[in-house]
Amino acid sequence: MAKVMMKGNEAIAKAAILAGCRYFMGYPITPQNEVPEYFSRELPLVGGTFVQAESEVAAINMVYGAGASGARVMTSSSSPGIALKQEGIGYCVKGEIPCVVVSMMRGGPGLGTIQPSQSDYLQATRGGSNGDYHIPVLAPGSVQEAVDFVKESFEIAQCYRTPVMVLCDGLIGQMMEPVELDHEPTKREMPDLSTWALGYSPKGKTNTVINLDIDAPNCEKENIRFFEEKYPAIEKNEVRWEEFMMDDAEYAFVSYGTTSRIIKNAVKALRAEGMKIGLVRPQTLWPFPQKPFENKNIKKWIVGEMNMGQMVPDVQLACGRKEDVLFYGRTGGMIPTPEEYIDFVKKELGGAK
Amino acid sequence: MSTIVYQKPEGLTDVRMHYCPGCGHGIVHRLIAECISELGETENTIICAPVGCAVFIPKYFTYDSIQCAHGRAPATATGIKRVHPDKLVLTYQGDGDLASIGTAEIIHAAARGEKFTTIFINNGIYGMTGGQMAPTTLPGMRSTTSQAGRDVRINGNPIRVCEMLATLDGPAYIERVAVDSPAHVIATKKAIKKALTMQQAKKGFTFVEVVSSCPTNWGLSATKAMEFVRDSMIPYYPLGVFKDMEKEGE
Amino acid sequence: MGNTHKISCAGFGGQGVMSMGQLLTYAGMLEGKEVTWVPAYGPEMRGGTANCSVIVSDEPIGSPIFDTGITTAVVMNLPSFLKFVPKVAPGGSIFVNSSIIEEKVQRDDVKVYYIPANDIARELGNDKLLNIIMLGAVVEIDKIVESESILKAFLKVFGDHKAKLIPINREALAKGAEFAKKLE
Amino acid sequence: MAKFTVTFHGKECKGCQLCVAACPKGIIALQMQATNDAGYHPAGIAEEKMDQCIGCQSCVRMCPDSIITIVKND
Repeated sequence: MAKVMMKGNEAIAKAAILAGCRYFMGYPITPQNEVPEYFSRELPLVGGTFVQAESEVAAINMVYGAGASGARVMTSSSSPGIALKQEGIGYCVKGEIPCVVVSMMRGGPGLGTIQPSQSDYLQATRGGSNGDYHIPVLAPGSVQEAVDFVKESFEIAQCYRTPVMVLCDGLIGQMMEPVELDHEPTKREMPDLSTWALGYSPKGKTNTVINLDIDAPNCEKENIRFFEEKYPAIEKNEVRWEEFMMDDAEYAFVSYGTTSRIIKNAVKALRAEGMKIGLVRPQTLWPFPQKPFENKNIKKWIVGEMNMGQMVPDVQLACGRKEDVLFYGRTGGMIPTPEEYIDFVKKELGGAK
Repeated sequence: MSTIVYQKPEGLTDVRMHYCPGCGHGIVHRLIAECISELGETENTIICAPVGCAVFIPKYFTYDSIQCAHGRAPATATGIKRVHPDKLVLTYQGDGDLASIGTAEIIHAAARGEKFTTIFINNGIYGMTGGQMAPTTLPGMRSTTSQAGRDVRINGNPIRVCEMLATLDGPAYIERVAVDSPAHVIATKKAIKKALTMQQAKKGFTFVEVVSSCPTNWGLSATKAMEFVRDSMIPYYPLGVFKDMEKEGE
Repeated sequence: MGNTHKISCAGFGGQGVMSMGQLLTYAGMLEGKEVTWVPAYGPEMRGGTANCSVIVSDEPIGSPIFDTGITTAVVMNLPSFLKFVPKVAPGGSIFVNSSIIEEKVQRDDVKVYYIPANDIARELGNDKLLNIIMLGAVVEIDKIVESESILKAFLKVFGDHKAKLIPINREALAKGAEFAKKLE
Repeated sequence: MAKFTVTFHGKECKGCQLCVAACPKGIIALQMQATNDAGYHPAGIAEEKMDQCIGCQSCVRMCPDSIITIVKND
């Protein structure tokens, strides 16, 4: 397929339809409005259904119902809206309902601002819902990757029967880039719908989606099953990251999404001045990649995000050296420039060594 | 020779319901099962359970079922019915679930004319959490959060859901019934069957409010509680059909 | 860093600055170049300046946004002029819509082209062509893409049903180019 | 033989007496001599009163636990 120019939000919606998504329920919020707009226009053309819900809360609970009915279903929102969806995401986790949630981050807290941000790293990876759980979180760094990751997300969601979040900063949604839409997601084993989905139970059998385990021992047993079986499998099979100019690196940035692109410019500029520096770019934020942080040649890790350092503890844990992790970021909808990172590195590390 | 005049309907499991003695939930559960059985939909039904006493619905019915977040059953049922337009889809909700935390969901599902059926149990109190004031608690009625009786100057007034939903164009059928007497139980069954039949015909949103009792949290015996339904609840929540698209069409 | 064009198109709503950026981006893609297009979005889009940032490059693009270091600035109204002129890199080009901007650029380290786009558009009989006229000047001077690629991109951005508008757009591109050439 | 046989599955009965109140003939009563596993005295109709049953089904309509079966003896 030839490349086409698409705005990130529209590319995400298109990728979802190509991945078999036929149901979308959402609520307007900037900067993701082109996602529901695209679905409202295109889903009916492929026999799908778009519902503009009365709230984000209702939207995620419609997703809960459609996902429980075995459909490929998606919702999208931005930061305050994702906060509202957290309850429903927790229900999808407990009920083991596959669905894809796109989070197009803007500055917070509260109503915050509508400009791009990454200040929902913790909301996504630590969960804003209650209870012990994880959901896979994919963080694309380009419109192309947003397309590819949305397609993968539907496979991951169905395979492990879990909500999957595609976490983007608002810029990914707003920018246009050339994309190829023919990415074939990795085929994964899917549990048969007859074993769990509403409306698919074989005659004489009943499929139920249970959320309340009044029996505490059983509730614990289920939690342990998630943590002993489901989550280790996801950690093993689904973790992704990119290493950029890391072969001989002595210093490394750690960054994802748009910030990682900005930092790539800084890496190239610093390399041109002779500094051996690279970038580790986690593509999944949960599971967080551990392997690249086993690199003992790295003297300092420099975390770069559009927030106040939400990923720092993950990097500290992964590299095991709290004192060697530095942070520079902008917040509240401000986008850092490559120059800011170059200056930060020169100030903190003295430039080329 | 002998013929069975009445026995427990198919659609209900053999699991003993956890409801308190004399609770109306059991009566309404049975009526739902009877109607669905008579309509030949036992193998074709999906029921959405609320948060509240009826949360264990999946144990009591043989239908596919899902436990919904508090108040969100109409949203979840929307998702299900959109995927399975030919299945019979029901939500079963109490007054805290439907008329308090889930007000937005029920109004908008009704306004969209979602083609499922909601059975709304109005007993004027939060049962499962132990007798707190509900949006439908009557003025002057005591609860654990209105211990001197509901004072409308402080707690506001109760909500009459049927009347409110009847202002919308989306619903195809809205009726309020009660289960305080055998005659009213017969009427309740008729209303549920009518709603489900209209769902089968894909007419639109169908809604049956059942005025029921909560003997335990009302502090009354089961029979006295039914008298309270008759003497106090029904005068405030008048029974009747509030919307019938088939009648309007005539 | 190879051949990388960092282009800012700015003006107010209705001047076609967003689509000007998209046409450049699409044309770049059709020529096999790396491209990105980022709008300034939000309240700024309603009143005040609207602008978009375009990169057309021979190598993979890292940051799709840039605050300074602009190689080509197209400014269509006074607020954009005031905002973007200081951000242009030394040696860069500034295309000023002189029909409505009376100010002159007070820098001697940049190339400046004053194009009376509204006037030329009026001569062509279609006020909407002013962004295409500016684009004609831009590609003539800065050689970001071929002007034929812009016309191919035109169909991609606006749809094949707009094919009847190709001749007039071709003319507008040529007029812009011609005017800019005279200024060199 | 009585015209109807009404069977109460006493094991499941919660003794709420809605059937007692509903019976137009007043023939249903809690069986005070019996106690089921849940601690309730189950409802029932004494054998000698069964022939008074008119098969009106009021009891089954009010029973929240679906424990009553009615058979018509022809």
